[in-house]
Amino acid sequence: MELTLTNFLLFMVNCVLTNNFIFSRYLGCCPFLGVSSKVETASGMGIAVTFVMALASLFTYFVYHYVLVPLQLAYLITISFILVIASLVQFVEMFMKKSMPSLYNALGIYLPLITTNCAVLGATILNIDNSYNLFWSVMNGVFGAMGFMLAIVLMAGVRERLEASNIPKAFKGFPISLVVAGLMSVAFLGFAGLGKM
Amino acid sequence: MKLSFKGGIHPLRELHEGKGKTHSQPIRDFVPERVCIPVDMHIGTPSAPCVKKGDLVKLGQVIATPVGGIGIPVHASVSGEVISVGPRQMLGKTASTCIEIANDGKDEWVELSPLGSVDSAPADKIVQQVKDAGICGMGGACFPSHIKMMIPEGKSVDTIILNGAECETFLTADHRLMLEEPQRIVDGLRLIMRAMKVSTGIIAIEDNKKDAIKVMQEAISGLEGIRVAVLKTKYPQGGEKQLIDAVTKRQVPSGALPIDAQVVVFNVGTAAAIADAVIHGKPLISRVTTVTGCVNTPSNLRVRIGTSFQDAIEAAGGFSEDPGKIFAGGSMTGLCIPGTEVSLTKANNGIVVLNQKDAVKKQPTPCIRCGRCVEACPSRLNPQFLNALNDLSDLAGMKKHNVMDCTVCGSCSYVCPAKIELCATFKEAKEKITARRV
Amino acid sequence: MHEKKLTMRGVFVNGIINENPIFRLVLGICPTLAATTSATNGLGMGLAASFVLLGSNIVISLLRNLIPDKVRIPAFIVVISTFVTIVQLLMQAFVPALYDALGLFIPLIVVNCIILARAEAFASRNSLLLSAADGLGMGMGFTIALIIIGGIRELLGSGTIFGTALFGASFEPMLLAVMAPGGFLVLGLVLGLVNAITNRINARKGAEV
Amino acid sequence: MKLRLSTGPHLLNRESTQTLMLDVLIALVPTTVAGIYLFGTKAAWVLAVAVVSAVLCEYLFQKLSKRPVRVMDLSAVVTGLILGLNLPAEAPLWMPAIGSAIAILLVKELFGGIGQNFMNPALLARGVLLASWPARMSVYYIPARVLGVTEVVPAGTDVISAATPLIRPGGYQLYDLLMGNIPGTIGEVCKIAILIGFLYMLFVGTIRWHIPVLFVGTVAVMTWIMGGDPLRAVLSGGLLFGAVFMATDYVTNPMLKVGQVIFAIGCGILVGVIRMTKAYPEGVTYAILLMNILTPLIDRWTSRRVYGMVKKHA
Repeated sequence: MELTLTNFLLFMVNCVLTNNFIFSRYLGCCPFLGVSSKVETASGMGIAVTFVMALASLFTYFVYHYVLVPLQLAYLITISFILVIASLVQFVEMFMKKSMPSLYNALGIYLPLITTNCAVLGATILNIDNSYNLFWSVMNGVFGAMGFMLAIVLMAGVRERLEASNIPKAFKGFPISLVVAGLMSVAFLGFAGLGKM
Repeated sequence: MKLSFKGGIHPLRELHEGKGKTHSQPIRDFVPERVCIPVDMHIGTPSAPCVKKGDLVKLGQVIATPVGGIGIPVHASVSGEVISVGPRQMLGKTASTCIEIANDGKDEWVELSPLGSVDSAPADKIVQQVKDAGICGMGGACFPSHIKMMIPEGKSVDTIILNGAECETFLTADHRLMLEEPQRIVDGLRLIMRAMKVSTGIIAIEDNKKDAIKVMQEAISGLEGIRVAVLKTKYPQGGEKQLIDAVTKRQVPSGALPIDAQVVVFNVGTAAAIADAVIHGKPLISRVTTVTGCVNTPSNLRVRIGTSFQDAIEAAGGFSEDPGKIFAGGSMTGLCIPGTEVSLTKANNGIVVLNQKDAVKKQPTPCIRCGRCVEACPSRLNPQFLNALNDLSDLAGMKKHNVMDCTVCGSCSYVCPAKIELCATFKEAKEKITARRV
Repeated sequence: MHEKKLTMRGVFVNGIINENPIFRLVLGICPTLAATTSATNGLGMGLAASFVLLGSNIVISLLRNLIPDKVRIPAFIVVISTFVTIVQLLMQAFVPALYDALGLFIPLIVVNCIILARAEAFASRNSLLLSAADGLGMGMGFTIALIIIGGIRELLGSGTIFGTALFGASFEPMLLAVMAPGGFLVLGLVLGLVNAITNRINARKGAEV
Repeated sequence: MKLRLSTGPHLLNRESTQTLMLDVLIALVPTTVAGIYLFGTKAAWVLAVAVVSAVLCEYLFQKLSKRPVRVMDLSAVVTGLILGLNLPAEAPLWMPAIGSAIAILLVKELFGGIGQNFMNPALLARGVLLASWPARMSVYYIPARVLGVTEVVPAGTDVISAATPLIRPGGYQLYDLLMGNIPGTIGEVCKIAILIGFLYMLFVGTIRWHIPVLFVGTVAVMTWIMGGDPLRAVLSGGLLFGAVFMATDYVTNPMLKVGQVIFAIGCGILVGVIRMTKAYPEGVTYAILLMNILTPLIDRWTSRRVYGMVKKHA
């Protein structure tokens, strides 16, 4: 894909809105449902995911193209990527703790959860599946994570409002959250035509 | 241009704010057979009774002496024999000490000590004279007036506002007073200005009282530094904070007093009482009050302090329908009375009787987020959100979202289509927050 | 229940009913949503995940005394991803159509919370046979849930079940059910219904006791 | 004598949830009448099924879940009617029924009933129908009758489907656009009727002008910037109907005026963008739904200066 402003914008709209990780691709639903009861925590999670996803896209690109492919070990993509992500998260956590304690205090608690966030592994595998080059891989990571962040913050906003609502007992918690996600996803269908003009 | 503030409502528009029945009724004097005067009519420590059962008192005689720094004395509002001194249930939460006097009908004054005319009264003695006359805010606040007239160290005042807005529903007492006795009001204002050394005095009146505006404008003609400000008819235009905002475009800082906006506000009735105290030496023994609603002859009565609600209602022709609710003041902030034996105080500007039908509580339904309350709130709070926080018992959140700035004006409850008792909720929350120091 | 000695049968049934990973524990939402556009896809994903669950539970149970506590999570992940890779290669070879339909979500079984959760909560603490039973039970519970949800979505969205048309030609399928929002909505509604039924059963039990 | 005690205010405004809903219904009368006139009895059936099933769903849910029955507040009637007006007259009758069930059960009652839904029920139902049965929902039908004198040949009893005027701009006279002699859903075609309803609601104070005017204004400006005809953009499709009757839904738009301004402009921009991509014939539904989702955050991030938040004077 050629790097032009139009392409860039379309790619961004496509990642953030049209093919939103949550509402259209079902990636990262566990943290989306689990860490979205307050707007503050949701945005914290969103920022942490953006950070890790960008780095993961970068590192896995190198791992795949400079290690796995030359060694003809491409079938080890799953196992190697998950290890890269797990160690990356560990490393980011240590690094943050040391050099950015304030950021660590804000985001630290979310980091361990990110290893099992399927959006991160999903994004890195998508990069390979779509044969993105380094630039688009990283952009896919960043914008994909921003789509995730948008979704989780919107979700948290609605859930805060639902706090005092008289929801039927059987639907409190996960069921109503899933219904909220479903209704939001209907609205996101409005973006279906965007990003591929 | 009419002066106004942001927010507010126009209550009972279809009923002409409930004032139609009385706004053209001249003030009538009414003297009861018997008065029962509470000693805690003002904010602050209750005064101490200095008469006992059997004593004969004259009109205007001190019957309770001030206690503490901001106290004021209480005076006999009729002449006659003290029948009893003791606790009775009045409007407060607990019983008040009351002095009951049987009227001998003579209206014999004690010896009065006037200070002199508006121009000759010594300025430095006015405040003491006001205190001795037992004057407190007659618009409903009951705050001792002499305290307001003393400017604390480090503060300054450049404007005195006389509150003639009378934005509360049903009330026409101030309206009639301005129409019939403008000179007393203007004299009072000039005395306050002299005592406080302030050169600007503003009489603020809502534009639904065009006749009063005209009369007051005539009364102040030729007087320097005094003017009439015409306000848009809107509730709570007469709320101190809103009034200051509308007239001076200044806001009283959150948690502070009007004096922090360099303004002091007096009710027009208070100014008239101050004029009486200084010029004639008369203490505060009577006031104008509107008796309306389901009574046979809705009236503006000049009643003696301590007159029972029963007597006042009978003076207005008695109940015209089976009463369901009676409150002191207008329908927005009036205080409900448990029975008609309670007494009128210095701050009672009205008595409104509702029939059984109007007294029925409206059942609340769920909030539909229509935003009426947000639009109405003169303190610019978000009542809908505060109510949601209250449903979650989040007092700290309510405090964070400025519930303490709520003036409990009732505008939000009034406009709520879901009939949610927002105002009562906030009042309760404020009390809890103060009590628990959240 | 906690005082009872764990039996293989008990553990197996537990995974299907009492602790059904989807309906009761609400774990592994992503594959549940993504793989339930049809009953067949649900079955495929369920079986693939069951295989990984069974394999990883067995291996982790065997190694449970060898893995140092500090590195147990990375070790679990390595074991799990090995099995995922095996499944991936097997499916690619034998059911390529299904593999293509499930796409990205086959490798993502690695991060399916159910598998890691069972490894951590069960297999690393229990014997080989019990762990195997747990893996099978959880796998079956997962598969059954996926088939139910996939079935509902397929029925609504295409008018078929396992590809067989159930209604006449006049039926106009509700496309939304097989689109992205349909997954969230159907799962949410089914979860709510399961809760409502469970609440009612519990209430009745409580009334009897 | 038994006197009731309470804190003030002791007399309340006459307006209630029911009277507000009634005012909305009154405002919908011209649109409903025009729709039925233009599209004939088929339209009347669609509307009737939508309203009846909405009320029935609400009643049954509240009865079965042992909640207070609130159908008398008329909100279900409003939801049903607005949904019906959003459907093409040729819609099979199971569509308004399913739509109303989705609107009332899934969007409103599941979240706790009136006032608790975070999205406009009728709109979301329309969104679901649009996605589920696109063929039925995005084909519009030429009215069976016309209002006034026009060159447009009414379809009469034979159903003729056509693209919306949005897709074929310039195809219709301004007069026909205003009167509703154009293909479209039952409620959206007659702009005059919508405007009468709008003025009624403004006059009795049901709504304020901000949201509809800013919404429509933003679309007009965006169209103008992109070289289109603003007037036609405004009069085509469901923009006016959406801006007047759906974007103004109290429950799902922001509380503060500043938030409402953001909401309205956001709706306008989204409509402009979605229309630009031509992915759908109409962007209004999704634009409002998307802004509904954003509303809790707008509410959270907007504030106004509370009285007294000033520096203390010296």
